[in-house]
Amino acid sequence: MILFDQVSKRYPGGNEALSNVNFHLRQGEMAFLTGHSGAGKSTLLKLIALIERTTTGNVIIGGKNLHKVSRHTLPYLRRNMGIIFQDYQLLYDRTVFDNVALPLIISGFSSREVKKRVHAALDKVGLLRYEKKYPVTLSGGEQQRVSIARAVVNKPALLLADEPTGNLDPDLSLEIMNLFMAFNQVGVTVLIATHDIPLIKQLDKRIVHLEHGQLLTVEEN
Amino acid sequence: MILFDQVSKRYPGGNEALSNVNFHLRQGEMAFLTGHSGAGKSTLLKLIALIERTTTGNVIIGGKNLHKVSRHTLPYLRRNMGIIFQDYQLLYDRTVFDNVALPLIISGFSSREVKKRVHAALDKVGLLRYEKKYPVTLSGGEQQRVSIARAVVNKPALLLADEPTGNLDPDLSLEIMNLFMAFNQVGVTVLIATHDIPLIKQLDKRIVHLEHGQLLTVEEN
Amino acid sequence: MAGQSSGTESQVQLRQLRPSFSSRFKEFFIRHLQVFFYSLGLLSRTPFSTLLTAASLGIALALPAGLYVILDHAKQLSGDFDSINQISLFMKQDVSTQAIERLQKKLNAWPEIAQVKHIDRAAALKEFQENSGFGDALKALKANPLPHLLIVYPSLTHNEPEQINRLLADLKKLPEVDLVQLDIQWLQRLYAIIHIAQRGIFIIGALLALAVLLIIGNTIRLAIENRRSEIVVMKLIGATDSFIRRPFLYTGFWYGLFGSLIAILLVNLSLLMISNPLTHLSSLYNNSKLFSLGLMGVNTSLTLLVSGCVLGWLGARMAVGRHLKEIEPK
Amino acid sequence: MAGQSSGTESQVQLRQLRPSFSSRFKEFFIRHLQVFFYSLGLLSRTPFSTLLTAASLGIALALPAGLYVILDHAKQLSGDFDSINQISLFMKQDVSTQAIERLQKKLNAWPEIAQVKHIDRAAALKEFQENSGFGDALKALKANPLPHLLIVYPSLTHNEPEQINRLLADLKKLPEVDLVQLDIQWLQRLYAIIHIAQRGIFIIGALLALAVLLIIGNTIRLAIENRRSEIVVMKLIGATDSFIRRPFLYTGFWYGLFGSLIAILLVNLSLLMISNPLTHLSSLYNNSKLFSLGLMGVNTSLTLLVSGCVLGWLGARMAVGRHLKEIEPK
Ligand SMILES: Nc1ncnc2c1ncn2[C@@H]1O[C@H](COP(=O)(O)OP(=O)(O)OP(=O)(O)O)[C@@H](O)[C@H]1O
Ligand SMILES: Nc1ncnc2c1ncn2[C@@H]1O[C@H](COP(=O)(O)OP(=O)(O)OP(=O)(O)O)[C@@H](O)[C@H]1O
Ligand SMILES: [Mg+2]
Ligand SMILES: [Mg+2]
Repeated sequence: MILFDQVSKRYPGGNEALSNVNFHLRQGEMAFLTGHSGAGKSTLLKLIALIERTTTGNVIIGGKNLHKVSRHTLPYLRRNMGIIFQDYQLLYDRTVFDNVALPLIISGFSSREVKKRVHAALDKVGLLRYEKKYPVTLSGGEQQRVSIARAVVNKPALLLADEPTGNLDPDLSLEIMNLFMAFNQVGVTVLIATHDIPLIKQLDKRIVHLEHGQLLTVEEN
Repeated sequence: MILFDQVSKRYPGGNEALSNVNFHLRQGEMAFLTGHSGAGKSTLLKLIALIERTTTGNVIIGGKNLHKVSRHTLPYLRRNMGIIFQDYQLLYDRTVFDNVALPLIISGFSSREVKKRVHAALDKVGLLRYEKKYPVTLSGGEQQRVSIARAVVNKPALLLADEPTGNLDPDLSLEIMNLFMAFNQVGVTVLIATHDIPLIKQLDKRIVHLEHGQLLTVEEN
Repeated sequence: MAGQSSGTESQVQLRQLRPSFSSRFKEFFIRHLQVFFYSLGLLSRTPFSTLLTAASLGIALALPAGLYVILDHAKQLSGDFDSINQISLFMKQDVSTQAIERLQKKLNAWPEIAQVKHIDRAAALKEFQENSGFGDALKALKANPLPHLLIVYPSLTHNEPEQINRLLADLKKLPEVDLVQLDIQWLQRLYAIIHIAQRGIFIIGALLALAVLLIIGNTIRLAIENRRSEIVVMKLIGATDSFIRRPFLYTGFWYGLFGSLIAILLVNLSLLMISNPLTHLSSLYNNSKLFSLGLMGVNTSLTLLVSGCVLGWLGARMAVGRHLKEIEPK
Repeated sequence: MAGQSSGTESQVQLRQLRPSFSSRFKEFFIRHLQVFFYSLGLLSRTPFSTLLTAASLGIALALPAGLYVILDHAKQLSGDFDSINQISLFMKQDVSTQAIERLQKKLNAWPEIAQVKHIDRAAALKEFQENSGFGDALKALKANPLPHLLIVYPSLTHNEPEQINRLLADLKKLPEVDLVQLDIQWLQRLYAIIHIAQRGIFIIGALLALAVLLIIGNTIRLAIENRRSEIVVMKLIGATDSFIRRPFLYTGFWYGLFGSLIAILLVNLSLLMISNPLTHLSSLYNNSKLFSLGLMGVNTSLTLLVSGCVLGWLGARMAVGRHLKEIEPK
């Protein structure tokens, strides 16, 4: 599903954020991405979501070389991905419901379908009672869960998460991880960047470790 | 230094975020604030920083009842506090140096003094080499550390931190906590909201636990 | 449709989430209607700033519209003004009254001439005595020294300076005519003034049209800048450019609409404010309707409304087009 | 100063971090200078949008400035125009040439009168014969039926309609005068037109002054909206309102400055564009300088620059004042 072939990424500033990364995540697989602050985890995820482009090497998603994706088809590709960002990326002038509904509205779902799915997604992250509130009136962890709900509402084929439990307490973190595992159970490919080593040690999944932009260990379970 | 006297906070939406909280943090003391997502940790810190006002009860900081602080004197009070926000609150159109220098410039320090202090603060969080970069070109954890540097650059009497290690790896988290402890050693009062229970268990400091807006246990060490 | 497949299948494939044509068609109008009212709702949430923007547009639109109203009226008016042009034909002393009446008929048939008036010698002396200011002095005259006079009014389609000059030449060739006179200077001055006014109005009009585009473009640009993070988020979750663009275009439309409504209000208020002195001026020309402008006509108002909306939409289109590509998630 | 205490003391107390007066004074100019150039730097980072905003301001400023230039010139011109007002005094037939010359001297001393011209009976007949169009006809006259004529030019300080009327009454009382004549209608028409023009210019000027304030206020408002998060951060770390306000005020100032520079450019270009037809018009009045406007004077340009900057600063002040209180950290 995700194939990194000798990928390097150098930012205009001069940093080599990723150097010669080779890595394959099969369809339906789930993996954790770890590494120190600034190791290149977010950069790796951004390459998959086409927020950044590689400097050298190829990224191939579902058989599609991302070099060949044009500006015009990019939106349709992104609709296949549920992305949870390190900084949430919510719209602060829309309600929680509207935020979560956005990916469905963009894809042209009917209002009835939108309502049903948004409620289901909010229920999964435990925020159904907040659907009419605005993001600013939520706590940090609650906002993080809204962004999780938005990422999964569309039932994407690929789920990318950058530090999805950074602002959650240990109990809730486990709950959210279980949610991701449940998605993985029904065939969704999942890749999660995280610092929460104790938590993922329990979960018996593959761990990809980055250090200064280089893929050091690929622990297979 | 910080005295909460029967403090309740109800947001316009109707939520009682804090109910009848009584709590005293002596000058030079250091404490951790824990609790589930939405427990009211950020709310408590916001009351101290006068970002929100209490619904009932009094908050007294350094002998000053915050009810009596006018719009006009508020800025001067805030200059005594170093605040680290859950969402960093950096200025994205200024360099790292300029971001960290801001509290000093506001207080009218001379350029030479500003430069000296900013370099010292950036050095403490390990980001000296990034001083000329813009925050968007930093990783999540690096941005978090910039906000920490900004909070301590002014050598404030009171340090408030909301989830300061949410995006940091375990090693770096410990390092930052040690930095806070070093500040505490020289007399700075420190209050930190965090989810990282394993980390703070090691640190042998007072832990304040919130549950649904109520102060449940105050573990003294 | 794609995307509605149930979550129970064991393998989820990458899908081309491009909706089918029929469903797109079905949802098309609903979506547009939603955005139509959504953008109105956004504006109404900040009524003060919406009003500010619409007012600046209104002023910018009001000025060319007001100028147009006045210019339009001036065109009709020029007909009345041109009747000031009259050519006096002084007959030779020995031409008989019958010959003059024949000549009058003949001239009346010329296409260049609207009307010919005959002033009898005796009547002319009387008029001259009354109007020249030499009244008493001329009463002393024994014989009538005045010739017969034909006053020729050129037709409205032939009152350009060169046409008048040609007519004058033709009239001079008539055997019965002793002298042809026209206050050509007055005509030249009038045309020079009209020329200046036209150029001035052209300059002001061009400047103001530019101002409207600038103001709308600028407003939309700042609105986009303001919603930069929203655009980034939209792009991140897979919105197409046209989807993102739509609310901005409707916002431009609404600004244009409100702006032109304010412009109509301003123009009519201004017209009311100058109607009093205009009536006074008209009465000095013994024609109370001569300069009266009235209010803006329905057609002009509609034109203004439509062009306001189109300009708003265009300004938004330009601003969005320029900026949408620049704003990319990082 | 406070805040510079070393970190080695064992107890850190809450401080009143209000800097001392002397250090504030010392830093005051440096800070202002820094913000002055900082705000310019901010604008120069987005040259295109800065230009757009400055251009809309420029247009809005150019129109009243251009009107002012024309109006100012028209005031000087009205002197020339008023010389069109001339009063003809027809003497009684039996008044001697000496008596008329005495009268001429007497009238010349009146403050209401600028100049008195004597037209001799014989010269008058000749002029009449040449200009009246009745030339040949009048050659038949045996005796000169015309009286002596004095032409009175009212002084520029006495050419209001009521003053002219009073002068006419006085002139009629003179024993030597047979008849007094003035084309009072022309005067009335002129004043009616001037009245309308004044009202029109007042309306346009008021609208445009409003437009300038609206555009600047709006631009600054959107700029503030755009930098909402910056303001929040500033407030969070203890910046005073005046500190936060300063860069916005300087931004307003820069916009005003650039806007008025563009306005000066536009006005001068427009003046050049209408200078040709104006010269043509002037030549029709046998006075090539009569209507020539030239370029904008140094004084007018400076006034425009200063008022642009002040308006920019004011618009920013209003917008910031309104919005700074609303934007609070949450
Ligand atoms: N847009 C950019 N321009 C220049 N350098 C960048 C940019 N984005 C990231 N970097 C640099 O690339 C390196 C890797 O960044 P990345 O965000 O991938 O780290 P990360 O592993 O996600 O760290 P964290 O855990 O702190 O989020 C960092 O050193 C960062 O400073
Ligand atoms: N501005 C607001 N308006 C209304 N409700 C609010 C507002 N801010 C917070 N709340 C509510 O108050 C409760 C406490 O919020 P708070 O941010 O203090 O939680 P927290 O302990 O910091 O949680 P987290 O660990 O997720 O950051 C939450 O239920 C939240 O929804
Ligand atoms: Mg990251
Ligand atoms: Mg919080």
